Amino acid sequence: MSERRGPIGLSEEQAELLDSATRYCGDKSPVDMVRQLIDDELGHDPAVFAEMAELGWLGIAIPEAYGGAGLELAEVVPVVEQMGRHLMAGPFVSTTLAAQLLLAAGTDAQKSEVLPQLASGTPATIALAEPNADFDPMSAECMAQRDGGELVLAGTKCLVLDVHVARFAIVSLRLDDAPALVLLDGEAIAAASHERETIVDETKRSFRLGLDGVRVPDSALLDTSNVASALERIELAGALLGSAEMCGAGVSCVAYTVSYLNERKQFGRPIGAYQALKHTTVDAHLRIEQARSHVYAAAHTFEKGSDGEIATRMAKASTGPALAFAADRAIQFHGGYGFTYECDAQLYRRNALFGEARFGDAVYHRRKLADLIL
Amino acid sequence: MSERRGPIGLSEEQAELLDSATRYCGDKSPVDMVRQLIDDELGHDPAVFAEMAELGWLGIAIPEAYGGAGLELAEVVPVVEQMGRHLMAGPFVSTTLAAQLLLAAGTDAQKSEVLPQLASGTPATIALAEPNADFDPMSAECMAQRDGGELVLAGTKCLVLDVHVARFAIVSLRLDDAPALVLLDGEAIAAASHERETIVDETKRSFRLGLDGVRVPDSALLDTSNVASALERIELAGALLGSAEMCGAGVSCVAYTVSYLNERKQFGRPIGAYQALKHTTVDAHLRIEQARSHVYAAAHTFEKGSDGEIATRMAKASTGPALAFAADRAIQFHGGYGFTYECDAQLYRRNALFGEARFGDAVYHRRKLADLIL
Amino acid sequence: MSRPSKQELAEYRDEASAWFAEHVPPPPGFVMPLTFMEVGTDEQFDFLRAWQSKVYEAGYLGAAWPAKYGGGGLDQAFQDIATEQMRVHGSPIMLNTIGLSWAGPLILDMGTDEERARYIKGILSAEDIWCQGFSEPENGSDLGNAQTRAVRDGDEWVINGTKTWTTHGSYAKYMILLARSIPDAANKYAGLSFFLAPMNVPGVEAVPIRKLTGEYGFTETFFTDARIPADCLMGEEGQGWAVAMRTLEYERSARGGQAGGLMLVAPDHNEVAELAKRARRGGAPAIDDPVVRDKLVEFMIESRGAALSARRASIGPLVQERPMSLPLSGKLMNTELNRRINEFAVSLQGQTGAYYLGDADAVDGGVWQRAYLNSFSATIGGGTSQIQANIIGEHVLGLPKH
Amino acid sequence: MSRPSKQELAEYRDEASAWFAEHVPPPPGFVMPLTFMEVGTDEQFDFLRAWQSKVYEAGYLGAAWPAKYGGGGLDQAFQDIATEQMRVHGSPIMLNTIGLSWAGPLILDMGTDEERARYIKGILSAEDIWCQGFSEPENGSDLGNAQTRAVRDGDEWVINGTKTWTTHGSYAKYMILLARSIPDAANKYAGLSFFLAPMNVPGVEAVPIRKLTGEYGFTETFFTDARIPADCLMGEEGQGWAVAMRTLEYERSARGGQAGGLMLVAPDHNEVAELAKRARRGGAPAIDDPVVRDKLVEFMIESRGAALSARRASIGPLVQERPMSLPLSGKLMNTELNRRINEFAVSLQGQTGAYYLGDADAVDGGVWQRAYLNSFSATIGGGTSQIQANIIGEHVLGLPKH
Repeated sequence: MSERRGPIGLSEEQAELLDSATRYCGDKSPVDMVRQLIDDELGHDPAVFAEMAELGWLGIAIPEAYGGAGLELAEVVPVVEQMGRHLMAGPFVSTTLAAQLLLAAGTDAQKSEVLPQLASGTPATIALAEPNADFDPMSAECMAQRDGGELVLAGTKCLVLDVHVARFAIVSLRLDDAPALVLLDGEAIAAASHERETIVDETKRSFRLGLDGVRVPDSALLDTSNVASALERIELAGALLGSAEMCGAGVSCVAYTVSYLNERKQFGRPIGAYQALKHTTVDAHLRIEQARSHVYAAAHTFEKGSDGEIATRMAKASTGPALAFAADRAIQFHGGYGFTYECDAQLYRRNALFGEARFGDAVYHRRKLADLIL
Repeated sequence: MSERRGPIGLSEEQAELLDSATRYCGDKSPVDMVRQLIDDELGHDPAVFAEMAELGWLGIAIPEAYGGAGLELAEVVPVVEQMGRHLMAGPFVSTTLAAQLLLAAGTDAQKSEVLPQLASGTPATIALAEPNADFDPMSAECMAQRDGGELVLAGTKCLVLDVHVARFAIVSLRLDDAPALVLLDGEAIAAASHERETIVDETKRSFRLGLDGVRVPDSALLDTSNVASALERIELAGALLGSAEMCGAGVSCVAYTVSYLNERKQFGRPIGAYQALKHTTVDAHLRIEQARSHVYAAAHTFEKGSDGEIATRMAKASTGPALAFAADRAIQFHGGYGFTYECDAQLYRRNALFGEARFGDAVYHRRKLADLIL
Repeated sequence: MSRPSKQELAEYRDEASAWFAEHVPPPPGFVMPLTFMEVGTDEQFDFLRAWQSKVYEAGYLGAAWPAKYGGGGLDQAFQDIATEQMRVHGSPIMLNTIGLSWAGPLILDMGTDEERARYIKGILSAEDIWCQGFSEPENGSDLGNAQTRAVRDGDEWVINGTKTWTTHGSYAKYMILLARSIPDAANKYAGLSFFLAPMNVPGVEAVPIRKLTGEYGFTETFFTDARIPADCLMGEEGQGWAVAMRTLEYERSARGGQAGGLMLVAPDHNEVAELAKRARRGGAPAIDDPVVRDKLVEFMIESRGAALSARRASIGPLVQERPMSLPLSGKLMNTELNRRINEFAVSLQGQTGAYYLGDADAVDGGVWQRAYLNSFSATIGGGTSQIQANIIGEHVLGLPKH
Repeated sequence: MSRPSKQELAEYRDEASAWFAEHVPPPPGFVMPLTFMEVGTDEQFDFLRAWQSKVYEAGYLGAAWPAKYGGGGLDQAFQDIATEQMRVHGSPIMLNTIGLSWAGPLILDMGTDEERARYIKGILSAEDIWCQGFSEPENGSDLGNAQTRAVRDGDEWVINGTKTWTTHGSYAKYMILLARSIPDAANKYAGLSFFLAPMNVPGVEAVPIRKLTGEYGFTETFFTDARIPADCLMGEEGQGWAVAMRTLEYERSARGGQAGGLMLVAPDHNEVAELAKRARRGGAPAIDDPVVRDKLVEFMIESRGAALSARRASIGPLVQERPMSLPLSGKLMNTELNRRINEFAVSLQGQTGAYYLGDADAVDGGVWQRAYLNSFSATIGGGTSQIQANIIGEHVLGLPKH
């Protein structure tokens, strides 16, 4: 694991991954493909996901002992950023977060059994959210009850991404009146009820998961001693990867807008010559640039205790609004075309709406930050 | 008193006063005069103040029984708005607020003796603020102690406008462990220590008033039964007139900027042709227009209980930031000249800084409004 | 026509108030469009058409248009009161906006008696829906550059070209059409002519365009050798630009001969406050959060300011320096405010903001997300906000043209 | 010169860190300028001149300039480290900005050996203060339109005209001067020439201009038949525009031969947080107010983002698509942020915000009010924020020119 100094920096591994991800995601996710997959029930190309696994990307932040590369989330960030640039669909983030949650709170047996599978490309997901709940990851009200050597689950999780392809899912719930995490295998996932949700970002697949009556063995329980810290870590990991994705989308969104402002002519000149459009696009660009700096800094310091937490929350608090602004203006500046489904500006705006609602929005993170830094 | 219907409107008297104030203030307060008075110790032209009294403007909102015109503060608003347009100095607002405070809480004897003098142009002021205090008008910590038939005062008031010319001043303080108001006459004012304050708006004159050892007769005490409601009324009256002044300043500030944007040429065209300047100036204009609508609505409904309070707080919460924005951009858009003392943009910006700090700023009023309307 | 007395007006207000109080329909169970541009389903269209018809029959639409052609023949003050009462009583908008505010005033102003007799009543009753054919795919804001061709052939004009952003394109019976009839004119403006074009002729095809919301709601309109009668020409040939500009001016003057009636429902900040009571943040209703409260109040101040400004526009002494300021800026202010309020409404929803229209767990069924995306119809259509800012800068403030 | 080893650099960092830790002066009891444009009193000027001189003597300024002319003769990486350590240790700015960042690089780049020998060391030591004579009263942003005349007369140039916005005009020994020597040139740019002009000659008068803060700090510089030696001409006659543009480019490239050293102190958000602890709102410290906290954190995020971006600019792979983006946008971002933070700081003060510099009851003596007003020096001077946005739009994003 490379040593990280200072508030921002780039490891050699990060640089290499950035380079290969830049090429790979650009190749595999042209916007035609993005739109084709929107209409596809599965929502992503399993062959691409398998290739990403072959490239070793699913195991980047999994220790070598479990079949991974033994790097950190910092090295996952360039991959996710590039996926965001190309609005690339698939269970990559879900699987990565499931692996991180297992690492943080899984039993030795669970880690030994499951992590190598995740590292080699078995899709997985996490199920933390519930209807009517807010961002606090500790607010789960789903239940598990002991019944002999088994746990019987009850309640409904929502906004569970990619569970339609997941072979493992980690669910937050309450057991013995305390927060707990349970690992569902493929069979248990199949035993739950699935309902595809209608979400604003159509490139993603999200589900309501009805747990009532699902039974798992006691051994599915994760280590109960550090659920709170594991959940906080996952909130931050989710915020980091979500920021990386939105940051990538933001860079593309600005470039997409710039390209239109150069092509489209009105009153005899390209509309990008008008300062109302030019300066506002510069503003969007600068906000994305700042957010990028935060994202790289968060990646660089992620493992450094409260410094990492501060950097990560700042990244999420700056990235969501920056992408929202860039995409909002992208719609406006595309004029009549911007109002159509065909224009890609809406894809970016929907990405921002969805991303802002995951792992805490800007207001949520600013409140957390206030208590950390004021 | 004219009946007022609906949320916004204009009485005939308002229209007439608007008309004459527009002409009068324009005549008497050209910007050369404004700048000349900045360097004058007195800070205003007493002859002009006397003329305003002759025009009846000091008595507009004083009942006929006390020598006034028997109208409402609504009719004072057009006068103050026009004074704001021309950054016109003088104790007009101070005297008007002192009269309103006497009307709200003065004893019959005080009203009969003092109001006719104020209506005919004797300058007066109010002394509510104290160092380290915030906007709450009930937070006074100055003291009065009974001593025979007299009250002995102690403590320091600050941000007392125009007391250098005032013949009466109403002071908030505590007596018998409760909030109270005391009327100082010329002698008592002279007995207090005066220190001219350095304030950001150089067209105004403000003083720290040391009350230690000042003695007034018991009869100087205002009616103690409704100090709280009288102070709240004065906060709102001050907010209304402050909004009117800043709103007037805002209209002028935009016009001043527009004029420069038309004259000043760069790269072969008037700089107002550039959208970065044009659109932002439009934005400033629109914000002032909205604030104006709020000010007129507040004037129109001022006496209507909580509707009036809501309208007034909205007026103050919108006017301060609108003028601040217009003046901030005025400085910027005047370029190098905007950075000089000679450019009038700074006069407007200083007016906004001062006005925002009087009778509650936007954040303060929004908080009050939240409790009123949410 | 003598000016109506205060008493007459007061009585009319009472009558109108009573009528709207009784007849304004209850919420129909689907989203009510805030402008005619947001009509996206047949259900919405039929509902609004029926409502306009009912208002017209009751005499509260076109009250100041000549009685001879189907109007009420009253002073403009009466229509203003009727429009005010629509707003007060939460009336849905008047659907046939292009007819009521653009085509109708134009026909009354410069049409022949025959044209007036043919078109006006249908506009008021919503029997004849009108659409607008100014914008083209390549010339969104630059109307003067329109390339759709009109060629005279006997007693017909043959139209070829494409118009876009045609609101109600699939429903309209007529289009006000700007087309190029003199391609080699001295300048681009001099080659344009203006037509009151029937849509139900061969060669006119209105193809629905999918909106960014995922729904449909406006069309691209293709003209392929479409033949329309020669007398569809409005004004002289080659005067199309002047006629089009005149058409736009009705909108920009406080009393420009428009039929009146509610055309724009201001965003309802009270609904957002209600939403803040339902949405939860930090384990408590969002409305308890001081940051949310501060922002909500800010929006309520803006929203009320916009409403007050609409009223102030008619109080002469309070708008005397720049009388066109408020009429010309209403669109920009209201539509941008609407966009920002809807965006804020989504942001209040926390993780639930991730849902979209129709999801079982979406707050209010996801209408806020859609309303936000839909809000761009009004910040782009009918002159983008950027064009509006130019207009205000140049025509109200007197800043130099670009 | 071979690239320095990591170890060499690490050792240099430790040395520099130790030196600045020991020598950075304590707060002097007056406001420290954040940029050279904010120097308004002799007290500030003398303090900063002495500090620059000390830093230079210690070898931490001009470390990468040639040793032959007074520089350190080291690799640029060393100067970058020194500059970084200035920031880390809260060093005051380097005063002689025009010399260090504009005139010096230019002289090193295209001056003669004699010129280098004459000017460079005085720039580094702050012995010779430089000022800039590009802007004129009628041509603030439009430098190419400069009207100051230069007429060749024997072995002298005779200068007539007025330059404005001359920072350090009263202190400067030299001015980089853009003047028109060929009034009838083919275009306005071709008539300009560039001079390294002495200020201490008859006919040069620097008249202090009063700033909007009420203080003084820059001058209008009048040339009345001022005669300067012929060899003051930099480059060829008529190439003034190209030389001026080249001068500006040193600022816009990440490593453009500038002397280095801290030129801009980023606004200190921590001081604003401290202010929020002292200022009271609603009977409690402002920092307890959730609305204030939210806003403060927003500023801290922005402020940290700007600092991180400055670091990121030197990490190649993280800026590869648009390498000029961060270097070209630092000024705009930092100066606008500074303005907004100072404005916010004043707003925190409630009624006390009404005071100004020097009042006994003013929070922190009223420095925030002045800092806010002063902040415009940097959003206007050195290319307004609007011009900066044009530059970023055109040179970074590749948007079309106006």
